[in-house]
Amino acid sequence: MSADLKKLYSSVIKAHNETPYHFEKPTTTLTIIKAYNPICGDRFDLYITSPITDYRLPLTLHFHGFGCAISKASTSVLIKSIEGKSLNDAMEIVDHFLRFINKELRDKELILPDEFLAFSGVHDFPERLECATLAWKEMKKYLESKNE
Amino acid sequence: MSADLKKLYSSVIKAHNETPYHFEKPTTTLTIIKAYNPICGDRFDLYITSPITDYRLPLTLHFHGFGCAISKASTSVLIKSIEGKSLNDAMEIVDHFLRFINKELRDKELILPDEFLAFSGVHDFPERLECATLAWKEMKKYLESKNE
Amino acid sequence: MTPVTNSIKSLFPIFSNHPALVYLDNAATSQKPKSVIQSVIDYYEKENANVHRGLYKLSSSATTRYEEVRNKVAKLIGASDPNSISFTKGTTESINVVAHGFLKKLLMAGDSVVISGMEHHANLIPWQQVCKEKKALLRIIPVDGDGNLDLSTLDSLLTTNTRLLAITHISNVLGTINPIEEIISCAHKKNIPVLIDAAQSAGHYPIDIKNLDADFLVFSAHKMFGPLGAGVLFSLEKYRNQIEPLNYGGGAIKNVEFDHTEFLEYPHNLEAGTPNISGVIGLGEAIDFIQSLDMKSSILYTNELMIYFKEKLNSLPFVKPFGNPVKSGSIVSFQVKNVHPHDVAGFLGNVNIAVRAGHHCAQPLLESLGVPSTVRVSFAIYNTKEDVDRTISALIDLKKFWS
Amino acid sequence: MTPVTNSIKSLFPIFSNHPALVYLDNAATSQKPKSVIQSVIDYYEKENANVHRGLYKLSSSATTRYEEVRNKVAKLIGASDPNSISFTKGTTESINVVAHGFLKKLLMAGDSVVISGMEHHANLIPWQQVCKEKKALLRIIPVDGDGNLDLSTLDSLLTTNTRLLAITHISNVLGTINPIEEIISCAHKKNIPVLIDAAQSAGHYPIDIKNLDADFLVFSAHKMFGPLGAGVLFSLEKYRNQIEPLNYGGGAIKNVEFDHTEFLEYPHNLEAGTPNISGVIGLGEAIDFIQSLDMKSSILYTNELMIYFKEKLNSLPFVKPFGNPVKSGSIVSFQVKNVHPHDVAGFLGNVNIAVRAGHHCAQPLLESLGVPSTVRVSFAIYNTKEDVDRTISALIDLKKFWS
Ligand SMILES: Cc1ncc(COP(=O)(O)O)c(C=O)c1O
Ligand SMILES: Cc1ncc(COP(=O)(O)O)c(C=O)c1O
Repeated sequence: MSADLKKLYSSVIKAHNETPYHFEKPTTTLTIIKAYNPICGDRFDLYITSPITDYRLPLTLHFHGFGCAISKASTSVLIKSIEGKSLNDAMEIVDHFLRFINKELRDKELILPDEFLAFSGVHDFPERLECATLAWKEMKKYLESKNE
Repeated sequence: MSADLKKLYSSVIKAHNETPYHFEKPTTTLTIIKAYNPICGDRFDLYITSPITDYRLPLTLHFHGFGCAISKASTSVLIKSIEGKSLNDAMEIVDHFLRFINKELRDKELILPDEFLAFSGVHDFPERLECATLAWKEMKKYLESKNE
Repeated sequence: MTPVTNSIKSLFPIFSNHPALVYLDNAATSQKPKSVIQSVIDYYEKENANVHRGLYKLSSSATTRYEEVRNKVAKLIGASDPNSISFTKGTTESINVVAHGFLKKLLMAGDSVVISGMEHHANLIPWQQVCKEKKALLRIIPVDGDGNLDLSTLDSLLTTNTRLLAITHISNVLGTINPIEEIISCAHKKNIPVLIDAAQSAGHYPIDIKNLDADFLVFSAHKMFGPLGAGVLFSLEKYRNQIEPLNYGGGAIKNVEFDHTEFLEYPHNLEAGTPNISGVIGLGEAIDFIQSLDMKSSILYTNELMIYFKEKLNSLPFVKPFGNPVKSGSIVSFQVKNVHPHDVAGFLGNVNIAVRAGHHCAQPLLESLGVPSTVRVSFAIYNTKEDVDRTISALIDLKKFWS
Repeated sequence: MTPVTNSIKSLFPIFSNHPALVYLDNAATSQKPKSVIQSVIDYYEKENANVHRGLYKLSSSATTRYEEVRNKVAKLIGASDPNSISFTKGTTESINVVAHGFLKKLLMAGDSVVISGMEHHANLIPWQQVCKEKKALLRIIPVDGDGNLDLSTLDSLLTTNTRLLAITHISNVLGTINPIEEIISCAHKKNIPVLIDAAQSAGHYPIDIKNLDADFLVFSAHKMFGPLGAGVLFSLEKYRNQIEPLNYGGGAIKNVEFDHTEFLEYPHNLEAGTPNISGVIGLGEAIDFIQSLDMKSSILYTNELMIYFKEKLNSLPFVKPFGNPVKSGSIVSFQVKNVHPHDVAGFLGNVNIAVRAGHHCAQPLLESLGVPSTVRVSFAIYNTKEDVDRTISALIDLKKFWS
């Protein structure tokens, strides 16, 4: 079994896949952000349960759905990274992650949290790019709409 | 210029093409047999001007239209060969010509009028088969309908 | 197991170029033998010309060869008339021609079309959309837990208002071979025409239109060792002058004026535009290839592989197989517990084993199986026992990796 | 004349296999350079797999390469968004998609569609049939004796009820290059969308969608050095979500249930079924080939050939040429007096000169020229002055033979 694959399914990703962060359907929700890839069928709902006040995301976010380990772990990391953050900060984090996955970061920007770096294995598996970025791209659209 | 081509455009065919037999639109007609090849645009009308009595074709037939030298000459030869013939004889002639063109005749049947043999060049030009048989095939259908 | 396979494998250039490749995605598309690829090359390098009766040698021979393939296709499926065969770009287009060009005119509000619960989207959405437009009903023959059609429902589903029954010969997800003779005769008793989706069976399983008595039958060249972009629509004579084309254009007409067009007859009226000549010629070559094999031994062989694989699979406690149809082609769907199908396919792909994960364009069937996706393994004649062994051992590695 | 051509000719295998071939039927289909043929072979021998995001390397690279060609096509025609490009099986299908999937919904009784008197059947019959169904009018921009559009009529033909103007960039019979910028701007002043049939121009003449401002533009790969069975539909963004597919099926959907389907967006919603992947990849390679040439010198070169041919032709008293358009591509139509066009083409074919005789799928234009058929000669970059000389001398032989 290849080193590439070990890297793709790093321990961080395996952990997030097995015990995803805030993986539950809240009883009441305000907004559901749908992250759905029709081609492979991955489908996650990201839940916002309380109103955005002071341009800040609620302290707790949840998600639920199904998808491969990469998409599940990446959604889990997303939720964990941005809950409670200001819209601007959240936007910056999301942007950073997407640029990292798309290899658009300059060297000095490459100091990233371990949970981001865990996804570097995707660089060797272009067919998994979609999985790693699915929820992030939808979140980006949502944040943009809130910042307008 | 190839011998094949000389054979294809034999003097008989050239003569029939230049001065086709009974090539005119009669003023009154009873039946028009349409010989039309939509793919190349060849289009001849074969005219029957008087009723078929005693299972015999009228003494004079005409045709008119446009098409390549092969189709025009072959229509001309058709008209000349069958006018005034009994339906049975006409049918036999038409059948014979078609079988000759399609190389279905047995050796001993190969004694044919010169005007038929003039079309043997078509055997080397399969793409001209349609031209040589266009009017003959329509005439065959017509004769069959009359013989029923 | 017959040793013929290694020599067969050598006929497929993809395996010389990828010696380690285990290709188990045959239900998606088959690999192409050298002879088929060569026929496409030869066409472009030696014979390329447009058809429609050009008067120079290249064009007339292109036309002749294109038309000859109708004969070959007709023979392959036991049809007596080459003009029963219309060339399309694939199964999907063939079905859409029947849905839009034939059925739509007949369908009235309240009428119904019957399909099964295991149809590929290509044999579902066209009917669904036409039914929607015409306020007709789409009715579904249910699939039981083993992946068999529940035919006890058939009689009540087929009513005097049923205008068409469309059904797959072999399921592309579970491998189920449906008893289409029985189904067709049931429909015909009520004068309902039947379309058979033979995408998974044509070229691999015997089809004899005369016995079968299907009204329409459709398939794709690319799933039977032929090129992409070519497919077949067979129609019984009685419907041929009732099918309108999806596409209007050149090559399909008798006469055109600004206010009026006279069309050619079936099958030419459906083939407007420059056809995929090289694709059709390659299909002809694929049929020659198929006829050089003994179909019965090929089926026995891929069946053996399938059974061997299923047995091994069943011995793996962490695997959940789907379906266990009474009669099955060489297609198997399963899941690895706690590992998402895409992670399974990705893992296998990483060790050069090509399988497919997803809904296999059959979402409603997967819905009824209660899962959004499965891993699918599908065999062809060039697969080997070793391919199975490698797959099984990769699955064991995968499980280790994930626990 | 630029001597580049002999080296270009050597890039086309058909001419090594048929050294004596004079191929002057380029308007019907072009020959294919080795690089394009090789890309098709490579695809089948090294990369063959179905697209739609398989999770093994072959399939994901097939998907990537297929999608990359959208970029190449977009660049070729100066479109900024690769997703403006939908792949079809050819010009004919592209036009039918717009006719049935877009126009039909908009068209009311009494509305009109405007085309010209020199359209190929592919850019006539689809509009004619939709107009017939909707009781709308098909109105025709007339063609003058020289083969130019009579644009003085345009203003009155385009009314507030005109729903679409569809026009060819270059006539496939007379070679006329129409002033499409002018025509489009005229139509746009009245808010009428315009479809450009670029079958004869794409890849050979510069097209810049941004300047041109066409709403739809269509063409075929096989006429621009690419494979058969692949074509392009370009659509402006504003219409994209208004175009319904001709074909429903797999690969074009978001979600399918028995009673409901959610479709993907343009261009994917129009590409149901397994696409002609090798055809699209070959189209990409054809674009690379085109971009390796200098388009301007190619046009100058084929233009020179065309003019050289026309001059020689005009010196033959037994030849009757058709059309003398103000701006002309490298297509020439003529007749030999007293010899039927098919006999001319047959004679030339016999000495290895491939030309086309017939109505060239433009019966109404031929009708207006007063003839049922012409001989057509059409040039491409691999043709030479010698090809012209051989054709002219064959015509002289022909005349001798027939008198
Ligand atoms: C001007 C024009 N439009 C449309 C077509 C149709 O193209 P295709 O047959 O590739 O669909 C052609 C080619 O024959 C053409 O020359
Ligand atoms: C059962 C079945 N029907 C239809 C299709 C569609 O075939 P194509 O994509 O070649 O049009 C497929 C293949 O994906 C299939 O397996």
